[in-house]
Amino acid sequence: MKRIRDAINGVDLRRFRFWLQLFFFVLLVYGGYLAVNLGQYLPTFSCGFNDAGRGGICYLLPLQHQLAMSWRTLFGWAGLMVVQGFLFFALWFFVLNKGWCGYVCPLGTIQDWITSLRTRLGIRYSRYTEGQFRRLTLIKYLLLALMILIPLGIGGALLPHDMGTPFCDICPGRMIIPMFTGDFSQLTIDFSTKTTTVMTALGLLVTGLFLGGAFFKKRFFCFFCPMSALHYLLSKPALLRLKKDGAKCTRCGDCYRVCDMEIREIADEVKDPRIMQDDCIMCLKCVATCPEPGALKATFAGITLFESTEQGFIKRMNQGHNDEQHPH
Amino acid sequence: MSYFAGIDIGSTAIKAAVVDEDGKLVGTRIAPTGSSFHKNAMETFEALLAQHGIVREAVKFITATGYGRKLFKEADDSISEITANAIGACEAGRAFGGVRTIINIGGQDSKAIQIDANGNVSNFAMNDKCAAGTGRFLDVAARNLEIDLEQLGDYHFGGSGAPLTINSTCAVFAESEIIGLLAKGHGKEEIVAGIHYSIARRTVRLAKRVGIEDRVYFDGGPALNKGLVAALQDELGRELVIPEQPQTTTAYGAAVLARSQYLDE
Amino acid sequence: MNSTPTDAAAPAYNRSRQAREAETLLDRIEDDFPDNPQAMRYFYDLFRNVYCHGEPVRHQGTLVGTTCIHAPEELIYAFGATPVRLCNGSYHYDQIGADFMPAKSCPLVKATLGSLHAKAAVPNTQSLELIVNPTTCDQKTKASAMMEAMGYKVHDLELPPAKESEEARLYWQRSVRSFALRLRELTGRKLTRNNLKAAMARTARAQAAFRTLHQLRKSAPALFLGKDAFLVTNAYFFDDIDRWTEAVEQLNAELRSRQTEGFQAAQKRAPRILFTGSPPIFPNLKLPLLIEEAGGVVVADETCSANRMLYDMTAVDEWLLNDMVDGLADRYLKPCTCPIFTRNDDRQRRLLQLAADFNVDGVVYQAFAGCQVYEMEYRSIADVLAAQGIPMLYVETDYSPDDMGQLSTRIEAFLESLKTRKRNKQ
Amino acid sequence: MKLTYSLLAAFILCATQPALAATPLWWSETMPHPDPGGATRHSHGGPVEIRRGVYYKNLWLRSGDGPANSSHVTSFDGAMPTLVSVTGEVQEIQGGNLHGTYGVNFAMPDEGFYNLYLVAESVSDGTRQVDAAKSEVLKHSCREGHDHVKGLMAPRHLDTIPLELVRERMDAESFHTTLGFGDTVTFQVLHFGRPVAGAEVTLHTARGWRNTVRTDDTGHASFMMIRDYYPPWHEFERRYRQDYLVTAAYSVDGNGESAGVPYQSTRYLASLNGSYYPSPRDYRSYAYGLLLGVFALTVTAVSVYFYRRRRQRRFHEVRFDEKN
Repeated sequence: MKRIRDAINGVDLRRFRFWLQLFFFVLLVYGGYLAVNLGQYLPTFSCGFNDAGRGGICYLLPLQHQLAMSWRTLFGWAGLMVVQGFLFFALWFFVLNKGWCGYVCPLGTIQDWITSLRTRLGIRYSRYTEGQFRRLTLIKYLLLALMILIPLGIGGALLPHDMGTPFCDICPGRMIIPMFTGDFSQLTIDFSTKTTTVMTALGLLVTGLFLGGAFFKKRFFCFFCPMSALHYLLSKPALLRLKKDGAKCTRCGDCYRVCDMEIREIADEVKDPRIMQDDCIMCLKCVATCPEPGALKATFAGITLFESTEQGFIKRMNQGHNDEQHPH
Repeated sequence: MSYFAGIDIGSTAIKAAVVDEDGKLVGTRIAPTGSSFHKNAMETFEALLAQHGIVREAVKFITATGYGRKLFKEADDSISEITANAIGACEAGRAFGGVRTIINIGGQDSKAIQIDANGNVSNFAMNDKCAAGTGRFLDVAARNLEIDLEQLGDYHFGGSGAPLTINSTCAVFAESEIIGLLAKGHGKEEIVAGIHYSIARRTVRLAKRVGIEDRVYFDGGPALNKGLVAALQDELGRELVIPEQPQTTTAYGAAVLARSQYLDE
Repeated sequence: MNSTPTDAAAPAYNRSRQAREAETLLDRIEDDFPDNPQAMRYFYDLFRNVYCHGEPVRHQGTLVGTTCIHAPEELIYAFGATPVRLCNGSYHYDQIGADFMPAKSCPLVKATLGSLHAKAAVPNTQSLELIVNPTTCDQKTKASAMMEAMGYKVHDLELPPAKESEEARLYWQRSVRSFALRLRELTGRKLTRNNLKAAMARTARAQAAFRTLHQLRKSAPALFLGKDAFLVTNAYFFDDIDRWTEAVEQLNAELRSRQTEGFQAAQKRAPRILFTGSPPIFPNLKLPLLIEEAGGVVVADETCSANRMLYDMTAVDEWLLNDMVDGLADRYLKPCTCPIFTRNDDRQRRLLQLAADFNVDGVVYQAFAGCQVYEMEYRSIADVLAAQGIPMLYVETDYSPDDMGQLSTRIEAFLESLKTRKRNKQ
Repeated sequence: MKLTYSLLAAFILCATQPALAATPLWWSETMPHPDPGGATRHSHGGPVEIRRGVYYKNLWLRSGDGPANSSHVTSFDGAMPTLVSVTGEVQEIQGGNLHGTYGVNFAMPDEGFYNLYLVAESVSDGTRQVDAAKSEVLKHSCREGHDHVKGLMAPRHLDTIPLELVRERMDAESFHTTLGFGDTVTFQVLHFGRPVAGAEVTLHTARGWRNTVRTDDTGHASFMMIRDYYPPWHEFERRYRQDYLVTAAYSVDGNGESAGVPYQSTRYLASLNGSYYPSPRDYRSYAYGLLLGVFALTVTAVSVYFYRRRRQRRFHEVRFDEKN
């Protein structure tokens, strides 16, 4: 048992994550070809616009559709459908918590690939200053609010109907994910109405920004993702959890250094054991980079899955070890 | 009848105490340490036995304490004077209704000890290297004022003016300060009172570091100095408990410890 | 310029005062205790060679002196140079250094200055080409100019007085980067990814060995004594890093076999002591030795001559120079529990955790007379420990041997009270 | 505009036409007058009414050559309309007055295509005319999911219908596929279930354009939808739904008697309605899209580059505000 635990805690998380992400990427982007269908309530960016290959649909698409129903319908019988959809979404979410972001989300995976491309080119990453961080981190809540209010406004005939899925319009996933199945049709500007012109143009601007941003900044988009905000609102009862034992923390900041999302609390907070913050993507890099035994851990339904250990840390950080020089 | 002895080899005096099987104090003896303290310690110990008619073989266990404890090879065990002092004060303090804080001013150090109800040390503080606030400080002052150490108490209460302030905490600098004050024509009484308050202030600061609780037990040679006691009570703002023979508390504690250690084994 | 010693004639080290000081202490460490681990032989011999026989410090390339743990040694190694830590523990050099500093100042800084000023000093660092002086406490900061006046090249490695803020972190990262530039200038080499990676691996291996040793000290009853542990970490100051690591790995292996055999290096009841405060640096191992001579055992420490120097390890996300250097900078700043920083809650938490992990009975807090920052932190540490019911002994001392008697009384009384507590608990 | 026009036509026709004319009868989704209660909602199969979660379809019978020249039929007392449900169940349903003219209303509980037929027969000048109006109505709600779609896509016909137009499915057609300008739409003409060669098939667009082709040997006829929508650019509506009507005519010689009236030949006239939309090619631009995307990418990259270059300066200046 202890051996198994040591093996898990000593895992090369980078490699493990790469393969798991690849698996989920294939499942969600090409799963459609293999008759995979996980439904339309997935708490991750399995883009619905990827008609042919999708293995399930991102919940934000049906959510916006549902909310755009006329108020009479929405606040009548169809309201139950919305609630039901939300429950399905929540159930999916509870399993992996924000692990959906760090391990499953195809758009996140694409960003990680872009990051590794940059690393190979030897270009360093950018970080926000703390001031920028504090301001930018609010954007995702704004997007979430708009994503809910705009379709509601349409349902109440207050806004034009062709804004039906406002977030999808500007989501880079809509442009990028279908490309993986050879569908480039989203890379267009729709001049059919003023609204669509503006929204599709915005979408392409965001896509350009996404590609550029993700190159310089690790997990650039996740910072603004309204799905992430929605996740956080539900994260309390989720099964997969990130915990911190503040007493064991030396505040060495190693976890903060490697955090793609630049979450300071992971290093500085020593009182609250429930360390997961709204920006967290549960990639568990922090756990892998913590040299203090048991200071950080990921638990599933109370069972520890993966925790920080000294040996694991040493093994993982042994990148620069020159075997010829020290054949130990 | 078995007896147990404690010998406290301090920097200025050697104190010996003997207790009987029931832990009752049989007798104590005090002698100056001198230069060859091992010889002096043996003499003091033997004199004490002779005084009470105890044969050497009847003493089952000897515990040494004080600075010279390691060198007194005749002892069965040695214990630090802080622990010994704590036990002695705890035992002796029962007569006063129990004590929790001990202030000890010795020849070259001063200590404040906090103990629990069983005489276990829970916290203690000691002056650092410097001799300020110790018996040595009083010695130096008395010599400068050309009065006997025993007279200090009388001088303390003899003055008409307010006690002078002695600023120097260092024994060496205090010496010149005292000479300066004498030169200015201040009375010895005021100076003595000033010295007492100076020591009292330092001692209280030390005691506050360990925390002052319940009755405060004051022992060590300087506890015989009524003036110092008065000054200390003034600074502390509470009464002090002073044993009849304040010098021998530590030796008594060592003897008590010798008994319990012997009985434990 | 009178100080950079050039006399080629080997001085009679074994008759010099500092050699005698070292010799006496080593004899005490070796002979007064039974059951020293076999693997400690390496360290005893090393100290005898370096301190008593004046064997020059082994080094490859340029020898760069450091005066504090904040100087990133990996960078020095990456430039093909060798770091040597100059912090000195000798009373002899303390007295020489007293000429440079006010009377009430830190003996460590005085001794360091004294050894730099002295001719034929031990450890023998005659070919020192640069001294990196991190601006930690006031006394070290001011020592820069004095070292320069002695004719040494000094690099002031600017350290911020706080470590929480983003500004401090960036400031420090920038300091470390300029230090790398200075090293490039000094060595004429270029910093490459592979060199730095290899340098970091070397240090990481040493740290891993240290951590194993550290964890072995959790074992109760103790497997070996704190005086040996301090000797091991003190050797890291000047020993060849790979040789040192191998020696520690051997020691670890021996201790592991001791563990399986159920060996006890101290009595079962021996109070387990956590040592904190001003660093014991050879030959000033006065306090740890007194503790262990009085029957205690130092099982853990929180000092910059041991744990704080080696415990915290560097993490890197992307093995690019930029990230590696920043990672190094972070490792030397963020986890540091030195009292020079504005807040000390990290130190409080670290002490509590060490006390819990190592099943500690009491804490001994050494403050060098004149080391104000430790003196000032005394109260807050005492309060935190008292709140957790951990007894602490605060000892203010220096390098002089004249307070040994007084100290031993206090330490014995402290250990006696710990033993009583332990008995009462059972 | 269109509506007024058809209303006018309806008025004229109602006044002058007692029975059936030579023009085809066809089913239409267009109401005889504007939706009074706003009860209809858009769905993937066109306007529907939803009552307690069930979709209901309204279709009106119209008569005339193409959507532009047709009128609603006020009353009809021939045979009852026949509805073929998704499950293949054939049933007669009751038609009647629906918002003023003749129409039907039926429920569509299942996902898929419903076929509605109306067959009428009359004889004039010795020619029997058989009208077979057909409408193929899709019921689809995305809430039902999309898994089952493939099995429901295939077009169906009834062998009992004298002449029937069947729209062939386009490549990769799904419930969401719409017909746009420039798309080719193919019909097959069946005479009691058998393909008819040489039948005249005519496509009428909403604005009155028409084109006639003859079916080939397999009974197929294809049309390319023409662009039929020219609004000012700012009024362009991507979802602008227009109706087309396709008719097939086929004559057979042969004597017979219908309701006591003899005839020498029979003319079969089949109709099928449908809808089409502007083509995405008309309003979607890759060029601008890529331009904008690349622009954003370049701006990001360049600004990061310059930001980093600026950061290399030794320190940032601290400035004070001199005002006040």
